[in-house]
Amino acid sequence: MNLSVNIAGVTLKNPVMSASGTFGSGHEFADWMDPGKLGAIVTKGVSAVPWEGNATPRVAETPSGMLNAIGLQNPGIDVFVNRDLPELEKYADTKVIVNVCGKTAEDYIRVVERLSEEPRADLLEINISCPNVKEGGIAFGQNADSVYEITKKLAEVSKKPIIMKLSPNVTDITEMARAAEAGGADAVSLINTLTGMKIDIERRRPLLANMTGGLSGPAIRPVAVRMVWQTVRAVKIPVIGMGGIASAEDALEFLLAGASAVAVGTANFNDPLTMEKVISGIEKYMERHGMDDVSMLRL
Amino acid sequence: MNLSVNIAGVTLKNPVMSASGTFGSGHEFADWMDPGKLGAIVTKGVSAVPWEGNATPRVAETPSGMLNAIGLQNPGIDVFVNRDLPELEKYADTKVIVNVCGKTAEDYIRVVERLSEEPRADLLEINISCPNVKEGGIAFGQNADSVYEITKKLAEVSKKPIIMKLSPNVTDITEMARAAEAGGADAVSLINTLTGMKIDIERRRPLLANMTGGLSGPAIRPVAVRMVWQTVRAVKIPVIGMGGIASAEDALEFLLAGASAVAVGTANFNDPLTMEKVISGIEKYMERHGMDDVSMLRL
Amino acid sequence: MENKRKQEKAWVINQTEMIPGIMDLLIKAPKTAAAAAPGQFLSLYCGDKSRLLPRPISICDTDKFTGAIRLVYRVGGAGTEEFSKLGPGETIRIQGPLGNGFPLDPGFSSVMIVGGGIGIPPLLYLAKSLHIKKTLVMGYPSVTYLDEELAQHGNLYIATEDGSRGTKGNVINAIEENGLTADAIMACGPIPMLRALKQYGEAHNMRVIISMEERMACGIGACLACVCKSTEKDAYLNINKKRVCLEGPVFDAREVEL
Amino acid sequence: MENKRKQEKAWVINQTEMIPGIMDLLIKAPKTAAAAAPGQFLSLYCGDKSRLLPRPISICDTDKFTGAIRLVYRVGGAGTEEFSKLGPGETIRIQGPLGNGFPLDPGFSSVMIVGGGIGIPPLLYLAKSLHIKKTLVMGYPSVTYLDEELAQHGNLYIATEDGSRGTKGNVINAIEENGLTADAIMACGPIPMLRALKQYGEAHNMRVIISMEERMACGIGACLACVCKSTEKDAYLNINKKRVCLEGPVFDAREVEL
Ligand SMILES: Cc1cc2nc3c(=O)[nH]c(=O)nc-3n(C[C@H](O)[C@H](O)[C@H](O)COP(=O)(O)OP(=O)(O)OC[C@H]3O[C@@H](n4cnc5c(N)ncnc54)[C@H](O)[C@@H]3O)c2cc1C
Ligand SMILES: Cc1cc2nc3c(=O)[nH]c(=O)nc-3n(C[C@H](O)[C@H](O)[C@H](O)COP(=O)(O)OP(=O)(O)OC[C@H]3O[C@@H](n4cnc5c(N)ncnc54)[C@H](O)[C@@H]3O)c2cc1C
Ligand SMILES: Cc1cc2nc3c(=O)[nH]c(=O)nc-3n(C[C@H](O)[C@H](O)[C@H](O)COP(=O)(O)O)c2cc1C
Ligand SMILES: Cc1cc2nc3c(=O)[nH]c(=O)nc-3n(C[C@H](O)[C@H](O)[C@H](O)COP(=O)(O)O)c2cc1C
Ligand code: FES
Ligand code: FES
Repeated sequence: MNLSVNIAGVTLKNPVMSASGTFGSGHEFADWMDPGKLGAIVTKGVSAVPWEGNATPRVAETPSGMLNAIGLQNPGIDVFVNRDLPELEKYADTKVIVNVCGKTAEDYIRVVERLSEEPRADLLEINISCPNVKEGGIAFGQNADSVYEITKKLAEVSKKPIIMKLSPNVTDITEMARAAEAGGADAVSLINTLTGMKIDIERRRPLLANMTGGLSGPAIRPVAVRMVWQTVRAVKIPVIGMGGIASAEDALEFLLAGASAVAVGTANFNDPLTMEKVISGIEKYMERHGMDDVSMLRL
Repeated sequence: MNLSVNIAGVTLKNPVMSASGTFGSGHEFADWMDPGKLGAIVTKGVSAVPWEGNATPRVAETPSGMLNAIGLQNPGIDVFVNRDLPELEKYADTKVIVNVCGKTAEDYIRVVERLSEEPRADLLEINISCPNVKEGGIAFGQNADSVYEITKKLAEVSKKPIIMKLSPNVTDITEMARAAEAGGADAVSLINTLTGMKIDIERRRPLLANMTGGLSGPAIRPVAVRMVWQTVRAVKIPVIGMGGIASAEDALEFLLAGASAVAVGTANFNDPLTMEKVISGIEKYMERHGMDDVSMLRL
Repeated sequence: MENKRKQEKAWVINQTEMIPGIMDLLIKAPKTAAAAAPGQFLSLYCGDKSRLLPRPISICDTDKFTGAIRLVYRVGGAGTEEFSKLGPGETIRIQGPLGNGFPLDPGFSSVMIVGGGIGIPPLLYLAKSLHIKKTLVMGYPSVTYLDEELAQHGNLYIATEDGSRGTKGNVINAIEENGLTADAIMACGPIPMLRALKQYGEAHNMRVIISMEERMACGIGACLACVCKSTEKDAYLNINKKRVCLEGPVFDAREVEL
Repeated sequence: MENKRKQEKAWVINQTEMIPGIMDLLIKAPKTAAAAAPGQFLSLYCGDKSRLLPRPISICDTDKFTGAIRLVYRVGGAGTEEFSKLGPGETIRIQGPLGNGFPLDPGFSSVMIVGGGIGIPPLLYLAKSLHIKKTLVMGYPSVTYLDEELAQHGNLYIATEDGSRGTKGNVINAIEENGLTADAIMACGPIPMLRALKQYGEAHNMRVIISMEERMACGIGACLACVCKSTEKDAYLNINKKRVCLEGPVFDAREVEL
């Protein structure tokens, strides 16, 4: 049975990857599951310089979901390249997708240029959709022109294929996806989190220090499946689907919708074995439906 | 203790109402709860002529939520005015908000003009945010200019205060709210459903006959609270909040965020007594916090 | 307001697996039991908060004296899976009885009660309650269930798809093979079976009364999720649709399009 | 990969309400128990699918021989409410032990173990495991709990806010009233208490080791939800923050900003 998929010339042995920001720099989960089983490890967003992130509380639970406002805390590209990336050498069979964040186009460019020289970075995922930082982030991702502009700049400097990570907080996701494609993106990934808020009614203030946060988890899956379905039908580049995947059945919704690969985020917090179960569950489903190639899933 | 609120000159004895489309024309639930306890009954969307709605399946369950694609089936304004509206006479103490839908501006105008003559219609809620009909509906609600245009036209002909019901499927909800306000809306209500999709992986096709549907229920509450919070701070007209309210605690999140009133939809399907519990729970909370007027809730 | 109906917190008296994947659940819910009639259904609510919608399950039997209701259901998805774990003394939230059941004074004197698959359970209650001449025809994929109890209320004919018991084939095959006749048919089962029975009834000039299924959200007529197509404009809805939960689930087959 | 750690399905041995709102839960989880140390915590997962995030609960005691773990927790929100309903024989999904506990060979010879409110439970396990001179100081709003057991492991001083037992006031009042001294303080409780103890330690030249709390999502260092401010740049995170779940929950008070 062939589970392997090709994203922009890079072959993943299976279509399952971690969602950025939920899997640290790849090794934190290693005691609890085998990162080497994944098609790709997607690392936490990394920026040109270390970022402090937001004040706490940074997370809140919501019905079948959660809000986070981590604010892209990260040790900066130097530490990431010198320490975290080499750590991933041991999963030789698993591709590495580095998630990149920035406040300005120059920030992104710096990080992309730096990662272009790193053999262990197979693909770059550009986060233009984080709702939790004041500058940059989502600001780039909510307007087709700026999606196009930033994509174009990065595509020009990047020696690695780039995946533009799209925000669901838009009127028309296909417009953003087309802008990314036109700008030269090799793939798009979606969805990042939906902007949400929870109010602590006893303390009479927003529960998150940052006031708003990003909603993730099974709660948002129907929105994610819809956007992936639409995007697959709007662009020719591969679409990586995510948002609320907690089981093989959930992942299959995205693959049937036409996603080339899927990422699992919030569900890892509930059960670190989720991604392993997703991989084996996809296999079993394909077996049961007499499919010998994962590409046959697509409707 | 004063629970009454004023929406565009109309006084509701308490801030709790049914969400349109989840409460029929007001009397279907009467065996199971007392509609007369509500601040307002909001009726199912009604159009100029009878609408067939979509094919079935029209609903699907999702984690802490549901998708619906009813497609605004309704018996048309004639039957509504002659049969359903008089039925509501018996809840003399409870205001009636009639939800209006249409495919063209003329459709809306016809219904609004007709309802303008009906004493039992206290307020009109204009649904420009239904994701489940091909024409009209959400098409009016996802662009600030068309929100402004349709609002203006309806405000001109309506003798009743109008509430524009906004779609969450937009990049910036405040832009839509401001457009409604500029167009002459007396209030805005939000959120309608988020467009979503579920795929039946065994039958290998979208579960809903309509393919996509509207996501409602607790799953979307964080998005709704966030949008209400933002909208309250962007416009001067009252904001009616809804989306995933299933308890007094949930309703309080919206009231603290600044909503003038709240509506309960999907939760009625799980427990018809939800709205009664919400009303008494708000009272208890106010008591516990030493508040004697519901307006004190707002942060 | 007086006389309001309420969801009931029902107590599980007992639950067993009848045949693989089909559960036999006995609950105590006196108010609901008192009002129940054959063909009506209950909304069952999940304990798990991630599952909001009710599961409509037909009433398989009631004991008005003890206030017990029997439900027989297939474990398919997450909700029925949850229910299948309930043991004696545990509780389940229910709402009902809902919908319109079968006519018990139907104005004809003999009836064929026809069931297929998981449509069979409500027919036990019907067979028990209908005091005219009854012939029972039940179709199963293979393993039979409820058949012994059904046989106590009339001559029972069985069809199995794999031929392991009774007529090999479907209920129509069984009716024809055994040359069964009656004034009318009352049926519950999959749409293809209902469609075949409707045609059979038209061909043989028999009245056909069927119980329908559709996905529901409110179960009480308020949301318009559960409509089926009707041949005539519905008096209430003012279009050619009927609500399975309120006008149904039992319809005269002539009323609805299958 | 070998030697992977796994979530464990723990069996409830027993559960009682110690004092109103505070539960005493005994579970059997041999693998987790075997690895546990005082100050570490478990992630407890809800059965209800609408609640995804783990509830971090400190290990109050373990019996390595029987594989039992004792957890004492306050019923606050929906998750702990769910746990409080668990009876003998039922199961709960857990992950742990997590984080770094208290130093058991701390390099000083006397310690004041100070707890406040719901911070007290882990200190029982600590008091049991720490074999140096111990003085115990526990602060409660009013009703005491675990005090009899704690008293078996050292002199116990109690403070209650309402003065119903011991010193009226907080733990600092109790320390001062009783003129207690030690080389160091180990503490768990609300931030204001920890802050006061940190100052007290600085003033009296005592080392202060504290256990922190923060909202978590992964519990294993991957999501960066649970950070606290650190006085120095953390070697791993490369900023002035530390993860409560991984570098903590136990910190030298000098390391963190309170
Ligand atoms: C009037 C009526 C009477 C019924 N009586 C019985 C009965 O006596 N015994 C029995 O085994 N089954 C009966 N069914 C079918 C039963 O309702 C479904 O099998 C059940 O709801 C599936 O729930 P789940 O949690 O297992 O599946 P899930 O897939 O988890 O359900 C998800 C959602 O879809 C709905 N759904 C899924 N399948 C169906 C279906 N076939 N019909 C309606 N809704 C569905 C569920 O109610 C729920 O809202 C009846 C259906 C109707 C409409
Ligand atoms: C390291 C550590 C050890 C702890 N040990 C204990 C203990 O031994 N006994 C005890 O009673 N409590 C302890 N707590 C607090 C305990 O985690 C919370 O009371 C509990 O998570 C609340 O869950 P809930 O379902 O009742 O509340 P909900 O409000 O439903 O919880 C919603 C979410 O917020 C989180 N949350 C809510 N309150 C807290 C809190 N105070 N700290 C961290 N997360 C919170 C929950 O984990 C959950 O993810 C500890 C916390 C930490 C961080
Ligand atoms: C705690 C947390 C941190 C996240 N950090 C990032 C990030 O650094 N970069 C990014 O592109 N997305 C980030 N995301 C978004 C996820 O990668 C993913 O798009 C989203 O959570 C939806 O998937 P899920 O529902 O499976 O979690 C984060 C999500 C969570 C919950
Ligand atoms: C079955 C169903 C039908 C609905 N029909 C309408 C409608 O006719 N008009 C309208 O404005 N909104 C309609 N809505 C949207 C609700 O009024 C409400 O905005 C939304 O469901 C969010 O609230 P909730 O999460 O409490 O359900 C409908 C929602 C549901 C679930
Ligand atoms: S289920 Fe709501 S109308 Fe039938
Ligand atoms: S909870 Fe995720 S890093 Fe601590």
